[in-house]
Amino acid sequence: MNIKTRALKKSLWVYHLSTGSCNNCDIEILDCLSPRFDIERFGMVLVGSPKHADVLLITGIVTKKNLERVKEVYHETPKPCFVVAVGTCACSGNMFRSGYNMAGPLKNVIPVDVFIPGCPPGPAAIISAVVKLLNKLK
Amino acid sequence: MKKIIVPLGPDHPLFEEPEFFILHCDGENVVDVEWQAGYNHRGIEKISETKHWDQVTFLVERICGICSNSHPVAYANAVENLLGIDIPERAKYIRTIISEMERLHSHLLWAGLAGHFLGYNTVFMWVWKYREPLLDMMEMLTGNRNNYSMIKIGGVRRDINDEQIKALRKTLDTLKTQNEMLTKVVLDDPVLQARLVNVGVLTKKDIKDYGAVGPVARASGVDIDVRRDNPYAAYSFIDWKVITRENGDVFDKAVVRLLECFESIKIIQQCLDRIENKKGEILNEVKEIPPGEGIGRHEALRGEVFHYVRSDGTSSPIRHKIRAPSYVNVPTFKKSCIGQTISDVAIILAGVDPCYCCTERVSVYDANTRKKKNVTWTEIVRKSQEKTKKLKKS
Amino acid sequence: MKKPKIRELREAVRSLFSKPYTTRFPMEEIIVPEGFRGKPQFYEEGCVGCTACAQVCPSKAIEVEENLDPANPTRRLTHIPAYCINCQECERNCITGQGIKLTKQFDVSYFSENEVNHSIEHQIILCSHCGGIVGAKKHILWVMKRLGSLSFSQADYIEHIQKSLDIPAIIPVKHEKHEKIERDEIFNITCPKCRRAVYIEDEKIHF
Amino acid sequence: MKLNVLLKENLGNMVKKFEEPADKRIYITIDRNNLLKCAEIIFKNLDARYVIASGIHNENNFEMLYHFSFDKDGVIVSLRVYLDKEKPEVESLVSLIPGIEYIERETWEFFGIKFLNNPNLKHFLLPEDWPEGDYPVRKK
Repeated sequence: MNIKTRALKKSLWVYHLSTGSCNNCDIEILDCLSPRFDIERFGMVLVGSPKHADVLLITGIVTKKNLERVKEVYHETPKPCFVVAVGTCACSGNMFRSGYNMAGPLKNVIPVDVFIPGCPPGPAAIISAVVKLLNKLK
Repeated sequence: MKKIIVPLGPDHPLFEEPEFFILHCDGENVVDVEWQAGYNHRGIEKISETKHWDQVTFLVERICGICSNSHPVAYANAVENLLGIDIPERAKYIRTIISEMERLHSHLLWAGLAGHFLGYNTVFMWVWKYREPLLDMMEMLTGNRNNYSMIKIGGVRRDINDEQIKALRKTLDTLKTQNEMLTKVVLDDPVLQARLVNVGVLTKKDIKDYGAVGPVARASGVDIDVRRDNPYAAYSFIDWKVITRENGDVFDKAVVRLLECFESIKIIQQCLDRIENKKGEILNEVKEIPPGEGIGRHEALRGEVFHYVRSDGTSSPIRHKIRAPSYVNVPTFKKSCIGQTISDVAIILAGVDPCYCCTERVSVYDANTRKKKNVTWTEIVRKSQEKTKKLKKS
Repeated sequence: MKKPKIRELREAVRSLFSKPYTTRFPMEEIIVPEGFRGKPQFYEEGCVGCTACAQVCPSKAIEVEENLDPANPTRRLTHIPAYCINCQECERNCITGQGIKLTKQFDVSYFSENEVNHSIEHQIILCSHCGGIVGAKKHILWVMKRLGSLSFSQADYIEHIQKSLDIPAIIPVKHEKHEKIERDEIFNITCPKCRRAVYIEDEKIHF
Repeated sequence: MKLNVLLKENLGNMVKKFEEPADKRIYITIDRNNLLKCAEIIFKNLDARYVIASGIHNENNFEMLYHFSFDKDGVIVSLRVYLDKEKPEVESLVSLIPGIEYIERETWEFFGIKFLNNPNLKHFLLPEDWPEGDYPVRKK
């Protein structure tokens, strides 16, 4: 592990992007910030710009209108960064993968580090996946 | 006149269609709004034509995460309307219970986010704390915190047992006292009044022109509610009332939503009384679906959900039209945003209750110099929060 | 201005003296309730390989692969969590009720797709005439058991019944292949299509 | 007066077919030239609420359904219009109901049904560069 990654994993700043989801995963991500799960106790903060982010949490199938924006957001994020696909839609396209407006799934568009399937994955699943990712880097 | 164009979005997920608002501004004031959508467009109406009738319930459940019971109920209503069948009584009560619990959690979620947008993070934290036991209840009743997969054509998929009823009653009692406190805090806070009263007013005519539904319409004094007008599930057996307000501003929308929570609690408690210590069928099995057409409606959290299905006797619908309530509620921005300041746009937007997520990218374009400056959605929220701070000081 | 502040203060003080609301999750386990819809799992004892689960799955999360090699024909059912929406339809429609069940596992996160896919393999029986699939062996035996005495009317089952009753085969089952379908083919294991052809062919000869 | 009688009286001989397949559901087939007139009677005179419009691609023709809701009676009234298969065109209702603009744009891009006199007929849900003549919800 190089020094950049070591510094990165101290306190992760998270940017959340929805690329055509049903909003459930987004609400569950927001729920991680609420008093019950409170991910701020690990030093994680949800930030408003990809330029400040270490982790991209991406939800939803990638629709054709969103394709360019996903690439743009990934390009703007300082490297190294982690990309987390949250929810079945982001992992594979769910039931919408036969639809005419799908350009994804996410792994075909940008490199993804960890997949969290589930429809939607609960806050507990999201947190334990991030913990798994951090343990893997050790 | 120097006009500034502020694109709001496009990452702004509504149910089917997250929107991209282009605000034409004169200084701080909004003079025109344009709406572009399709960033979340997944082609569900077309995919529905390739799925089995029974599988479509799972598909429509994923139109919107928060309305994940409303769409299946409306769809099941539509197919049952086509078939002309009735569902067992116990199934009706279970459908009502799940629908109302969904309404409770969604209205609380809305109150929290509205608080966050106004810079009242205490409200956000409180409400989301109160909402959590409800989600736990949902997990216990249906097996998941969201996306309940309870509705089946002709009934429901899971039964509720007496132990669960007991736990649910306890949760509702606590929630009621908490909600009472919250309603009082919101209603007589002078700063909130200053921020919300007479902001984003919608008149009765605007409501009619755009066909707006749900709490948005009811806050403007338009007394419509599908649960009462065209009763389905168990709503006709139960005693409850429709909440309306007259002014049509954001404050009234908040009041309608908060008071509806009490009605929901009342409805669930009555339903629980009727099904406790009783047993019964929960499913009226449907074997085949004949050719024909059907319309189903459901009063979702944000208004009327409308489903139209047409069958030709095969195993999947040949046309399935879905109208989510935001499809008609969102265009009312054209009326409510014009003449307001940019810092109020965030809360007017929130007032209609589209499903918004917390982080959004907004770029500010200066129409004259064409110079692009990227700011974030958080900045608009921060602007809104600063205004509240100023008001607090004065 | 003062009144609401006092009320809010009371709530704040109450929170101050109650124990923290935040869970201690990853340090402490979360207990999910009974009936939680987690990741589905195949069970060797219950699954007969009928593929009902794959057919009802709304998001096609169960993949069916068939290997038609005559030496060892197999069918593999693979559950792919990346597609799964935990709707419980597979469990509800399982013909034995024991073949696939939802577990309470909520964390299914993975780094590469193959590490979480979970599969089960079944031996399948091929038609002795055309080589097409008749069904999974366990499935045919399960149907036979369900049919009870009625199953004697089906030639496919005769051999198995004889075996289960421990009697030596009275009718020797032939496994040689004819060019054209013939009457004695009914004693072989044939797929429904060939079986139908046998009977129709048979009628043609006699009438 | 009962709603179905009221509707028949007001629409007069513009009604081609009047169906009530289920309780509280009314489907009225009209000629497409009479659409604006009928919609005006229902929306303005009888004070119905606009719900939505939906396009359907049939084997031999296109079909537009305009759904209106009479909330006091809890009845949904759907105006049915059949359109030509080769050149589907229908009068736009934007002048009457401002909120209908978006569904008309959507139907145009999904089915290729042209709405005459809709000032803003451009892509709404699909990307701007969607190939022309490719209408995704049409039956293949």
